[in-house]
Amino acid sequence: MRANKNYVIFNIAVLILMLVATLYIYKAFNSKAPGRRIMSVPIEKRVSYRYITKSVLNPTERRVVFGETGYEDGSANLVTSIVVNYRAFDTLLEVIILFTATAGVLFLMRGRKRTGYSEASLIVKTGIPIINLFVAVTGIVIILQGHLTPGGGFPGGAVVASGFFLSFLAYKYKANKTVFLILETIGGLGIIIVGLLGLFLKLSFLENFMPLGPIGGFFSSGIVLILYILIGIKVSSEISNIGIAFVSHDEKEGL
Amino acid sequence: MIYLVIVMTVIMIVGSIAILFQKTLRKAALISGIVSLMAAGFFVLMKAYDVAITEASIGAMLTTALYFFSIKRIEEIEKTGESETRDEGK
Amino acid sequence: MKYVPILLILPLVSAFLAPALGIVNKKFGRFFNPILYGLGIFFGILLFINEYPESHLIVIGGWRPPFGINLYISPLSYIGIIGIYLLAFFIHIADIENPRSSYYNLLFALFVFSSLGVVLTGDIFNLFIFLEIGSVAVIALSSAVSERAGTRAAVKYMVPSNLVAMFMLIGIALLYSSLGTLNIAHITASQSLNGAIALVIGLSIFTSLFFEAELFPFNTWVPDVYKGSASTFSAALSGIGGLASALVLGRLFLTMMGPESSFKLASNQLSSILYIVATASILIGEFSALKERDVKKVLAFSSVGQMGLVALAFATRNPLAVSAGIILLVNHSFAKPLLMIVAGFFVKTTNETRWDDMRGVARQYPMMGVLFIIAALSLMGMPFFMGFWGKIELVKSLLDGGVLAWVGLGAILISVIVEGAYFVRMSHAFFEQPTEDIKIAKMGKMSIIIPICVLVTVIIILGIFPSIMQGFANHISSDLLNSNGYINNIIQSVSSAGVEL
Amino acid sequence: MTLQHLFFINAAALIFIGVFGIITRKNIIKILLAINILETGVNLLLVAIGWRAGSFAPIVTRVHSDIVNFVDPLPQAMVLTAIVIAFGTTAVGLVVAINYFRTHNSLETTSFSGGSVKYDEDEVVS
Repeated sequence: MRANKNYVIFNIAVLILMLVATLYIYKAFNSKAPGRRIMSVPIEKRVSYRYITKSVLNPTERRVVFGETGYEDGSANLVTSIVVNYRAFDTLLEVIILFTATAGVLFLMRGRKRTGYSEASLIVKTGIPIINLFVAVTGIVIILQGHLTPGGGFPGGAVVASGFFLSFLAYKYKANKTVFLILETIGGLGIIIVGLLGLFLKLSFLENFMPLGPIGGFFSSGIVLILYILIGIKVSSEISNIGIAFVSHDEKEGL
Repeated sequence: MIYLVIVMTVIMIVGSIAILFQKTLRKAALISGIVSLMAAGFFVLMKAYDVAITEASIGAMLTTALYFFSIKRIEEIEKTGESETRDEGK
Repeated sequence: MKYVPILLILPLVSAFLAPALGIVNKKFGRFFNPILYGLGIFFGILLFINEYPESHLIVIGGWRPPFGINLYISPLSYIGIIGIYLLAFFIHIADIENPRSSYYNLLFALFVFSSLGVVLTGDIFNLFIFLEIGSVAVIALSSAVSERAGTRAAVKYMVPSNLVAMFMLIGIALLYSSLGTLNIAHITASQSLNGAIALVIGLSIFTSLFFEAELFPFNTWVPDVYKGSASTFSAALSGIGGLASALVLGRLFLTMMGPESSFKLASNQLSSILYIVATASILIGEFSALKERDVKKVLAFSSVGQMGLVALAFATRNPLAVSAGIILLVNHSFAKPLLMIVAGFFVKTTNETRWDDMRGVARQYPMMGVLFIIAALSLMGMPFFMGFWGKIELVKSLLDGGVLAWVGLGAILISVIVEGAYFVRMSHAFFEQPTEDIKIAKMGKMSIIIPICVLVTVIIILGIFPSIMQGFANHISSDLLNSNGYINNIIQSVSSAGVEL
Repeated sequence: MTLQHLFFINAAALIFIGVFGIITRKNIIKILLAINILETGVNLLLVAIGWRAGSFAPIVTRVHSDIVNFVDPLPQAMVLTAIVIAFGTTAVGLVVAINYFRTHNSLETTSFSGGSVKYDEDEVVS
């Protein structure tokens, strides 16, 4: 990157412009004119207060107590209850955006062959299967416990996929994408089918149609568990596919 | 607590400036991973544990891995002068 | 009504099936996707016949609007759904002879899905994700055919798209922190924002919409992407993408940032900004098109100018002007794909990219040439074409405006002349007697003729009977400008929501 | 200066550096890294908006039961989405960067480098 004079002048000009813009925005945030300002709404007045008290359908003053039943949503993890229940459509789209990215990566890398390769050491080669076992178990636990503890389909799927990434590093990987592609399809169609079941059995797309349990129990969250398992399958296979597209030595099929 | 936050803030800001002015792409990608990890630490401080797990696994690890894979791939292309064009499956 | 989400997720069925079935059939989706788009047209028309012009709220997940995500069916959505599915169907038919892989069809279906979602959704964060899906699909598709030009186009699209997406997310974050909600209707109904902050939020949301709608400061990607991608995809981008992004610009600018909304203290400034941006887009687009010789780039710049016209119509906030803008938008989104497809066909047959190297090509294919001229006339605003009725209404309503409106008026008049100049020159070159022998490859064209004939029929019918389109446009503009109606339809009982509004 | 101010300052600084990097860098991979910085900044901003001093993580446990004193979970849900979006766009961007290098033999965009990359203008794409 040759630092010629024009480039430096350009950098400084951009810096000055951005400083001016920042100053203006700072003044806007501190203006005393009437009207709502940044952070002027306490959490009790935001929509998310209803998610915290699980009282979207019936406004009550009842608080969420561990181990009790009778709430409109059963997840103990409130973030999960938003991600997979209250705003589940966002999550469907989130899955789709990863799906689009995967499709884009596979589409643009089609028919490419990698040229270089360096052998991994013996320690890496023997160590990685053992590590992968733990990685996979951790990932599956993160997926299954998503409604009780921090985690869920996305980080869990990513952790499972990172195991595959590790094995790409160790072995000269002759990719067999078929399994991942089929898993991807199963995950995607599963999410749509769950959504449509909500539409046909209840009133709206992606509505919960399963019984809820006590807060903190394993089978407490209705469709959240199913959706998170499907998301985990889909996310892990998609991320693995992205990895394969980047490192694979054998890219014969032109998808 | 506040001193910890100040130190982390300084590391993040210095790190992200270093990314922009780093000559080697590999080092830049590595620093980016560190900045992401620091961000995960910030999420823990802000009581966003879900976000912290996701940022650590996706933002810090997988993204950095992808950067390394693609830098490796670019170096391979540079070395072998691979310039074959594909014609199938347009 | 409860089954409307099925209409939205139709393209997803094909998209989710593609990875597995792509192993079996390398070209999966080639015949399956048009069936789904056709079903979409059928359901859309069914919905239209039964429900037009009623507005409906469709809840997703069973949670009522300010808390859950909702879709909103309004006159705008009927036009959006039918228009997008129609364009997707015919553009796919025009593309069907080219050997596209299953992943190309998948990405195209996802692009259609994102455009539909943008038109239907009623939640601003949801809108953000839909826009992102669209831009990822566009990045992948724009470098699908050509290696060099396509990749360059993808880079030009990718960098600003990420930048503006993050600006929009910042805007959403600030909006949430100051109003405590993400639902567009709830945002509209909230207490007024501080003027300066409303301006900052409005601008940061605008960046993303300007980018998608090919408006001035963010239009640098337009010529490269249109040139570098397959002409059918350029057609989809100008038709489907233009339609969806302009409709959502209307929804956010006219309804969410209207004079009765929570943005009322900054509403006038935002209007002025849109005036300036629109005028600049018109002038820059049309003059660049006049200077340009590459046929696809000419159409790209002309697209910038047309979207500028639509934005100018929205900036007035005048019901007549807005309905004129809708007419111009529909005109653009049917005429420009046609021009793109024909231009791509000419490029393919002559193996040249510049229009002055294509002299005489229309003598070989007179029908294509005539259809090209009809669409060009409609875009130029010739009398008895659809563009004419839109432009004349727009000019009439701009006469009542202030200084900025008069400047915009001047820009429109200049643009009509400039547009006429380059379209006439291009058409003339196509029909000219070739000075030297040009090689024109004979190729099958039935799959192209049928779609463009349908598109031209739509343009001609709507041009001869302008009252049809004017009726729709009036419904849409009154729906867009009626903030209170939007709020009442979505949050029926504001007080029972229990959240401070 | 409270802790919240620090969180906001950090987020704003990262956003500033990210935007500056996107506008001024020429190397595509550097631009992608700058985009990642920007995204990290925006995520920090979102979570900071939901944070308040003395609140608990939004998970109902045996200890933290029967309270409403949680941090705001909705921005966290949005950030989860934003991280995944960032990953997707980065992956596609890297593939585009590899393809760009393959076809142009350089990672530099030509904005200001004074024509180190030659484009052949007469490429035919139908």
